[in-house]
Amino acid sequence: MKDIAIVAYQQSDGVSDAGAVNEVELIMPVLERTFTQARLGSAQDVDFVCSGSCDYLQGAAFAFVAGVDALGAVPPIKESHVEMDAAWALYESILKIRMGHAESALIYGFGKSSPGELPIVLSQQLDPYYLAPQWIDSISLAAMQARLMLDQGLITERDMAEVVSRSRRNAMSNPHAQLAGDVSPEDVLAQATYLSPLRKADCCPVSDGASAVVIATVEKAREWGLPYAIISGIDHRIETHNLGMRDLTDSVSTRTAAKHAGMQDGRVDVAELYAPFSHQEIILTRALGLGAETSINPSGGVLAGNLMMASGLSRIGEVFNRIVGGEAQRGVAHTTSGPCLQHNLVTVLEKA
Amino acid sequence: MSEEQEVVTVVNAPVYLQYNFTAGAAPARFLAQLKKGKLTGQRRAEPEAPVYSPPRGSCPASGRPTEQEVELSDKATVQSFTIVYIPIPGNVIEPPFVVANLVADGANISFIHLMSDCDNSEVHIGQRVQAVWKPEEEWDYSMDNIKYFKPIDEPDVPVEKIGKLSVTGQEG
Amino acid sequence: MSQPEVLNQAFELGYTYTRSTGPVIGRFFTELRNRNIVGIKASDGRVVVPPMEYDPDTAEELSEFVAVGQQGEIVSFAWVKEPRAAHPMDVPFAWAMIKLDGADVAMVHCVAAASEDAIATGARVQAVWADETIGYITDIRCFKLV
Amino acid sequence: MANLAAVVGIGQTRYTTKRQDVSIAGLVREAAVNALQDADLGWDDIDAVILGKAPDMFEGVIMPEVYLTDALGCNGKPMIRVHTAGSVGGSTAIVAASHVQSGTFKRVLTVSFEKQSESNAMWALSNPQPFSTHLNAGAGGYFAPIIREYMRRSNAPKDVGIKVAVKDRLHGARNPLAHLQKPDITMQEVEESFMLWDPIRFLEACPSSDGACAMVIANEELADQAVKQPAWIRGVAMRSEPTTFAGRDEVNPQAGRDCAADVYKQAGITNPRKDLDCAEVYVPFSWYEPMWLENLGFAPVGEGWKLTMEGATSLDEGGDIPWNCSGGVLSSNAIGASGMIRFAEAARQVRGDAGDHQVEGAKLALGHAYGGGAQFFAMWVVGSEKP
Repeated sequence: MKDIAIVAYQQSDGVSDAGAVNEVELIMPVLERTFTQARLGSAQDVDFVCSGSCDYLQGAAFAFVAGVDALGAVPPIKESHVEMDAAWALYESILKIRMGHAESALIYGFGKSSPGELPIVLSQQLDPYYLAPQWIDSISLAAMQARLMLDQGLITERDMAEVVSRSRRNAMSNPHAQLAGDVSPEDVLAQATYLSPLRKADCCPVSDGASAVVIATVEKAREWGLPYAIISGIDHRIETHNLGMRDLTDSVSTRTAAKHAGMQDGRVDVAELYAPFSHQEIILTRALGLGAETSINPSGGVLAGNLMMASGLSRIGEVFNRIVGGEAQRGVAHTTSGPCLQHNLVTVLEKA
Repeated sequence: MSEEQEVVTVVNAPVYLQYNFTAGAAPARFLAQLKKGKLTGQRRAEPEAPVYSPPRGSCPASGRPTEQEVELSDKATVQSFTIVYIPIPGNVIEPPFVVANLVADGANISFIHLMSDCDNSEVHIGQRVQAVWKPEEEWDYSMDNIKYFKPIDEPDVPVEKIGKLSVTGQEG
Repeated sequence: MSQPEVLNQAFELGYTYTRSTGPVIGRFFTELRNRNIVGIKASDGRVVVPPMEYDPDTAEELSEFVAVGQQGEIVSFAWVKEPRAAHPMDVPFAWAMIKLDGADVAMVHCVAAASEDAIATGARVQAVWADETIGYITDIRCFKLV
Repeated sequence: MANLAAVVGIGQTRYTTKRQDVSIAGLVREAAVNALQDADLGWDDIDAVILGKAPDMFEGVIMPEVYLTDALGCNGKPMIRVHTAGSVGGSTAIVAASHVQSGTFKRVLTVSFEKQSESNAMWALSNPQPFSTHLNAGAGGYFAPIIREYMRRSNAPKDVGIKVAVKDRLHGARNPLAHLQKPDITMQEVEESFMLWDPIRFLEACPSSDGACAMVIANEELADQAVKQPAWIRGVAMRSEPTTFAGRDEVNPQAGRDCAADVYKQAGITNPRKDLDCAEVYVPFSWYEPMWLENLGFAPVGEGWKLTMEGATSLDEGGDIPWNCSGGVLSSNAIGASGMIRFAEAARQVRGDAGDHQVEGAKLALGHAYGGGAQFFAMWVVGSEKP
């Protein structure tokens, strides 16, 4: 199969409320920076465009249609959309390149979550007969997952606090982070519980924003003369929708996806994990078998800012940044969807 | 079988979500001008760039922001229309009513609005219309400040000129 | 160019959906209306409550209903200090994974408890029925500690 | 270049106003099981599932793949959800095909659905947004002015739309799955049906249906071993343009023309009317048949209506290029599935498996879907023979 590379990645600043900015206005500046980085004029200069968004974040159907207005799609372009995190839009784009129908693609994800009550909005992705009518918010589900781990002695509250502390400190060097600071585990543990056993700091913030990536065949990347990182593997897996039938203390689908993405074939210098809750980072780290040689979430991860529908794509972009920045040779990016890590996508990136 | 014993086959699931909608920057500028009784459009900051009204933030053909504001006339031309015979859910307007795609003088794109004070059977493509505004004290951040458009006594605009008139209308 | 103002307006996105249940969910709801709880037997023999229509492992249709108890044990829980407007209770409560007697798989429902200290993993709970049962998941108003 | 891929199984539900006997999962499942049975395969034979549907607000279930995992046997497999407005069924089939054409998977299941009865299609589409004029009279209100402009440009006789409405319902009467069963429909009945959005009459508009459609798509090796004639994918194309922009031709959108040119080139088609045996084209309002006849190059601009009036697109009149033999969107419209139904019905034709609406000897067929403000297009060409 063709080698495919990432050549550009941009993200907007994570903000809790983007205010008077609509979807197009959220996307345009990010795309402009992406085009500059990839030395492209517009979306006309790539062969395929794919995006990820969710209508319910802002409460209006066809959110992605507004996104097309940011592309300069005249003359018409080859374009598609997933109602998922844009990391799956990247997956779709990779298939398009592998089948020979494109040599390059622009992928973007965006979400303005601030207008709604996100944890309650997300309750409506649960079983529509048994769970959605109870309005079980996403944070409560994660809290039950955390307690399972605490009860079984798989983690301690201090382990969770350490995840938060590292995220805040790492985020200090991430200009787009929403939450950053020199926060110690003790500082976190001193906080009262929010949705017990979770503290507020264990939960990602709600953010508005967008991110974008440009991928291309390695031949094209070379032709463009751009620094790039190779996508050496990508795979995703979903699990049963019945939370009671899953082992919530583990992430089987993440492990399966990592295996199919070939993660085990080499050292992992950096990992960006889409863990909206601190204990989930530990689940993922263990499921992926990551050890001390791996720098986890150097960007701060989504605890530093969670751009719904873009965060998964951003994880891939952040690993790309570490590789082209010379800090890492090989890295893994993880994306999740659904409650308590139900659906997981793993991407392996390598230095060219 | 008594009602109690009947098997459940259908349930009602109320799904009500609350949002705090924020207009985008470009629409907010447009709406602020409407509140003052002015119809505006926006375009890329280039002399020949097309004028969009209502603006949504980008010039969709180019994907660039519409950074320049342009004042429009409240006279417009019928680009096309439909006569609606069924009620719109949640709207008080009684059918049949005319919903027209109108291009304001000075703009290059149509918006939809009501046409009234007219014989529905005489509405036609190229027809000239003008806004009928609500009383000033009722003006809000809304296109509904214009109650509807009504025909005016001006010659029809040839089809190839629709969407290309300047703010001074057919004279310009 | 005029200055943009931030224009906000609250709105409700809401519809009452009419959901047809199909035979499995319909049977569960019918039993709830009669204040009974049933589960369904999965391909590996585990009893799943509420009953799933399709087996997660084999993808086969499931059809063997099993009556389960109205009491069970808390497998895990989250303590909601500040209930949200959409939540079923307006005083602090818990969401819990509850394994009913006779079931092998936990279900998620709310549990009424006086305080966080009063509730624990492993605690026994009992279903509390709504005053009027209509054949819906909320017929179980909540679980209470026993 | 792309690996070969073919449709080896097709399954549909019947289409109807309300499927009150099944859950959402049950509806989707029914089409999937039918497709597996048609291919003589089981759940273990499927490597990945590609799901498509229109806005989540139709059923009020956000990202429904999360809940539909078990109904579609996905536990432990890849599952992806496509949404490209009304064209989604077609786009989903294309994304599914890319799973195989890329060489990444051997055999995948793709499913699309809508259970519109759970809500109401028009409500979801005309949900009033703050700060906007609430004049959105549904899809018909949007497309009626565009049809009016087509009528002006083409000078077509007033009864072209009526003729299409009759023709597609007569086709639908041959298809037991079709929602509307109107074997006795007449031009007069259509003409006398009440006006909704002038010039669109009630019987010139599509119904609102519940339903699902599924296909199994396999690689060359597995398709060669298929139990039934495979429908070989000869070309796939998608195009998008903004909803509105200055100078946009809404009647004959560039995106549709470009998309058709792309898919024809891949399939080696130079004269679609001559080279194709039939087409399943997304015609939710009757006048869109003549409009798309022109947009897709079956007729010169301004003359699409002539094909309709000559009976060229009618199976009953022995037309040379029958369109929508299944009854089309005018006979069944489960929005999220409608595009995939077009793609699947094109495949049924070249598999020689279209029952009473079979075009005899069909070897090459077009499947077409569009969405949004006629701005998103998805098309494929399928053939009975390997490319």
